[in-house]
Amino acid sequence: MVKVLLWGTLRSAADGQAEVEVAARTFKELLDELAARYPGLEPQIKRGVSLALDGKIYREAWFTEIGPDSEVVLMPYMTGG
Amino acid sequence: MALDAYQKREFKQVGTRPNRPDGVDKVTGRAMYGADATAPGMLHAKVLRSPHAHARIVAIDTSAAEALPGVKAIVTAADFGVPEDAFLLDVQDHCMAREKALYDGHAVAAVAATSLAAAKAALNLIKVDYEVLPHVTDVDEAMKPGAPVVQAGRAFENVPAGMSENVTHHCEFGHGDLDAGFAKADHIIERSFRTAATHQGYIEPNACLASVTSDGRADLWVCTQGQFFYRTLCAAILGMEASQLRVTASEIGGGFGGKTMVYMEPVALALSKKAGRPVKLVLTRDEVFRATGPTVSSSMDVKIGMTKDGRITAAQARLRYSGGAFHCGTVDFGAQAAFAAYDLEAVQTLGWNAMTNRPKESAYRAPGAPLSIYAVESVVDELCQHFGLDPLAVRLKNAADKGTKSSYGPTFDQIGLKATLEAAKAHPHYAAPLGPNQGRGLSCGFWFNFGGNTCVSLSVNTDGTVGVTEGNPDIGGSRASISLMAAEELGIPYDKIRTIVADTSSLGYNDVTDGSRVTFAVGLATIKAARDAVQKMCSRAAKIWGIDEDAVEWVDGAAVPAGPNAGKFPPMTLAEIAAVSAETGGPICGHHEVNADGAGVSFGVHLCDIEVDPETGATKVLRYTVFQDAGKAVHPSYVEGQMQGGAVQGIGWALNEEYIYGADGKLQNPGFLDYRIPVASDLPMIDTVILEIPNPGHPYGVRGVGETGIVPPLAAISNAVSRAVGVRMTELPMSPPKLLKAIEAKG
Amino acid sequence: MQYVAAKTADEAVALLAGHSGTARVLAGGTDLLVQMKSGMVEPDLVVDIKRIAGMRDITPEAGGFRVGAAVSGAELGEHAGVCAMWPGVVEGFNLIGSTQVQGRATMAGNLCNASPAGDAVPSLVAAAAVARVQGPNGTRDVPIRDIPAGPGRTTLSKGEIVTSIFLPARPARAADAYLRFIPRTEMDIAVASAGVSLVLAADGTVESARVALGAVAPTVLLAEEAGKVITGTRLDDETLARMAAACEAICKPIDDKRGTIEFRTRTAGVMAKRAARIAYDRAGAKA
Amino acid sequence: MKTIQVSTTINGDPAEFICTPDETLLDVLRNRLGLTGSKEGCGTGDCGACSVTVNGRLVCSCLVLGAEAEGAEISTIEGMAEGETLHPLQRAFIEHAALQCGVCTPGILVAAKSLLEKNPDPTDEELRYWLAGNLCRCTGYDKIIRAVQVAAAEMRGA
Repeated sequence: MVKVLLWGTLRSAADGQAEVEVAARTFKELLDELAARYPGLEPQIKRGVSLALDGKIYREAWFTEIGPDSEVVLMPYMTGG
Repeated sequence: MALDAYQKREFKQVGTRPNRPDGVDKVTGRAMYGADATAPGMLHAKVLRSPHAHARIVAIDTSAAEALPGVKAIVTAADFGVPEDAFLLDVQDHCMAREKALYDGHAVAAVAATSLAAAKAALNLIKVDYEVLPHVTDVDEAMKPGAPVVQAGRAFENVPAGMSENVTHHCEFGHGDLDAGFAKADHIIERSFRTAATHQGYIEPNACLASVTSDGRADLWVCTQGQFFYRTLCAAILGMEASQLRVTASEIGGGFGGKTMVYMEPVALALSKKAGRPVKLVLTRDEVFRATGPTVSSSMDVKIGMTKDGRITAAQARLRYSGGAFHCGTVDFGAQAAFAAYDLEAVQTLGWNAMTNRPKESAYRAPGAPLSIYAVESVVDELCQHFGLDPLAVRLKNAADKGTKSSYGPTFDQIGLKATLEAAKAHPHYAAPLGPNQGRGLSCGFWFNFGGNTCVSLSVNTDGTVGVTEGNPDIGGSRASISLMAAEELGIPYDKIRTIVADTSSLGYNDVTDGSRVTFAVGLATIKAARDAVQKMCSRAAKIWGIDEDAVEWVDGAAVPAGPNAGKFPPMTLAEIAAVSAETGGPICGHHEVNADGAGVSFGVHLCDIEVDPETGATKVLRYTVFQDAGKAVHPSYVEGQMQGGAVQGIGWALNEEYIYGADGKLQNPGFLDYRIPVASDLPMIDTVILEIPNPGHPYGVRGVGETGIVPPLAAISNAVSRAVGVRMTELPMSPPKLLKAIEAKG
Repeated sequence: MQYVAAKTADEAVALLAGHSGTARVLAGGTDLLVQMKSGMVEPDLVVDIKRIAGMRDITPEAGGFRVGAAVSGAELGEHAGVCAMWPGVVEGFNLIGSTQVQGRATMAGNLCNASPAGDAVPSLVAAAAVARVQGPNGTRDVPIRDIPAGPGRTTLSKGEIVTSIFLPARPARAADAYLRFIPRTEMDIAVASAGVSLVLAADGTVESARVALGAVAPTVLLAEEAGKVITGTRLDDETLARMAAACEAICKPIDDKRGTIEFRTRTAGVMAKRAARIAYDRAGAKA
Repeated sequence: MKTIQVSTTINGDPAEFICTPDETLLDVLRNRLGLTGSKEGCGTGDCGACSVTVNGRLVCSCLVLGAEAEGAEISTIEGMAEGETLHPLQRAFIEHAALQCGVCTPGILVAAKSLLEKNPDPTDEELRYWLAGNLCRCTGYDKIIRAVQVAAAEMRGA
């Protein structure tokens, strides 16, 4: 199981939890599982999310492997100027 | 061994300052920018724009204009479809108003004619029947119940019920127990701040040359930060296949984020398609201000608690941003970045975006971050004043470091904030004496940086030279940096390499030049493409020598037999291998494609001294020093250039630049005369101190440097001014009338 | 549109007087071309006066100087005689626009553009300079102050053009100065401004003074009371404060994107007292 | 609109063109003569990107009518280098990284050259005020000021 930290506005879609546990080995599995378990998260996932894995930010990268003790943080999709 | 991970090494070329490859073209006037291209049979286009801030378009009659001699095509929203995708719909609606004109300057029709004079004359003959609607241009007004609704039904699901329909987006970040944190504070300061929208202010107005032929193929020559993204948007809006639209990026006369979005390019293509001739469309400066860029405007509240020895116990920010008449997610970045420089137990940031009757926000260097960090750094500074504490010592005491749980969630890896603060503390600037009416300000700054989709092709020519083909327009010397990294990796001289920026048909997809990504991501892909070519060259040498290719190494630009074969053959240089490439298996090229991650966040600290004329509120920047972590400065001159340019744009934002709207909702200052960007005589030299704390995510340790530099100046200057006049300033820009009023109110 | 480079003033006057549409005089063009670019004005006729003999000359006359209507800021700034006698007039004119604009802009053009914020005008008013106007009915001399009628409007009749500006002679212990307030250091339109011209008595007190204020009323103001306040003094701080107050008392500015009523009024006084100080020191240095 | 025929000298060579009476010198240079090195950043004299000299005077070519150029000697960025030999200012700008996007560079070079012809040894302040009408958004001006001073020193033979 992987613990995923949700930012504040997403928590209401996940029964108020700041952190949820999902069974996933990759980002793709994690996002699919989140969307299936908490349909309220789906619009944001569709619009785009970034994921921080142990402090490193990934914008897409479905197949990035997640270790069981990894820190995973969901973040809005990054852009810049 | 992960080839993309940082490895400590001695650089031979990276870190030197060779001449840029596009230098001679640019100093002789030969470089071709957006407006410099022509095509046979070319028409000239002009855009008709709404004189109203908010109006329903009842009818458009183009018949008289169409009858004017020389007029070859006119388009309105009726010539475009209605995209299903909400993002694309916004992009298209911004290029051409559909049902309503949403801001002063919103395009409502466009004409292509045989001369600019005929196109202008035609605009005067287009009759638009408007039903003028109430408008709102202020973010706080737009959030109030009963405010004029800019666009209905556009709110995301995350917006709490009961808010104005203009509020499209809401976000929240943070961790810890705020109440408990504030209870531990010896003093709490809560202040409200406002910032005006600013424009990227690039000197080259947006320009393009579109050519659509009757067989459905099209070419677009355009000044852009991202030809591939422009292709995606234009092809989608025009219903074209990507392969049929080739977009070539011209030399670009500045962008700073403002040329990451299409404004009139789909219109030029539609006109060309309709007229059956090439169409050139160049915006005037007035149009650039009214209908491209700008940033968000903001209204913010920040509350911070501190102990008397300078430890922050809790921090909260509420950010209200407006990205104009469309949805805008920039407040996310502002909310995430606000407290990134601090190690905090309890922190919360809340953000809202509200639509107003202003042009659609476009990215500008570290979008969203300069504003929220300005507000936070102002309150931190005021707390330091309250307790009589040294502002650098307080920042060091609270500074985020490796292992800090950041205010936006993830735990930081290696970051350079403390080193940057220490460098500022040790610098003579920090200890220099100040005179009367002078103040010193400092601020931390932060930006995420990112990598993104990148594709590089590197070809080894038979004469021993190398071509690098990349897909990102060069806005600040990146061709020089890319060539340097290729030279370093290949072990050949810098001037044996020519790096070019490819059109969309010549290379795989590259994300736009944004997010400070180019030197990081294109550099990474170039290094790996070079390694790919090196591997092939080693293989060719091994075949020539008749040894196993694993027993060949690449040293100083040559294949060298290694292991059991060491010393058996003399080194074979790149030129020697290239010369016989036809005989050994054909052309030698290296490639790399990646969606790069691991850009590594960047911190900076700015120090500035300001003098204020107490009788007029005039400010003078006396001294300015930028400290920033570059990871590794590939071409230090251009790293300094990014730091200096970012600082000066921030100085403009802090002191004089602003979008001024009249009660009628019209932009009052759409020109360089009254939109006051800094001129040479306004400024001192901008000193720079580059720190190099390697980014673990890049083979050479590179971090992006382009954006962080605009983040600290707003607060650094506001803190300096506030200290100089003895009044806390809370609104940007600090133009002289505002400053004099504050000084006189103090008495 | 028709463009004519007139060869004589008579030809220019005849063209302008005889034209029924929108006609404009082209001297430096730094206002006219901007207005044409923005569509503010679409002239049918443009009469270029730069090729008229004498229009680009600076000529000594009656102890002062006559400056042709087409003399650019850069040219005036290079004229040692005018710079020595009327430093404030030169510095006001030379503050208009950039170096590039200085290569073209003219005082007569700045005057006839009739912006309340024109930088050349307050010093000319303070200097009691006189414009020579030629028209269908002959030539007349008009005090600078009487040329602007309001923003964008002059008192010139149809067909009349300013052909030169006369800067009168000065006694030895005299000088002038001009200051304007702008948010940047360059490239802005004055938010408030002041030109001060004064003559010192043998004892170092001010014998006579003229103070003019720009950008604080529809036309440049001659601040007569402010001039009286400093007459007979050595510009001590208390006098300067009273002078600033006298200036503030007559300001009738507008609120706009460049400044508020309050700010313009305040800074007009500050500019006036600072300009007075500079003029005083300059005059003293000559004595 | 009736066109006007104009004879000038541009970068030392005779040049003839026709233009409409309302056409600016900048439009003529860029659209009729193919001299696109002069840039239009504003069209109103506020940015300096179109700087040229007319009879030795630095001007914004967007504020000059093409028709006014009759008999004039005009110098543009295209005439600054002598063949393959760059002007010391051009060389200094490249060597000292005084340009980023480069779109303001032609105007700044023309303006700086014009200053050094009048004043071979300007102070930084004189230089900054002289160049105040040349907007640069990329560099913050620091490296531009340094590069001009390097070129000035070289030209003085220092």
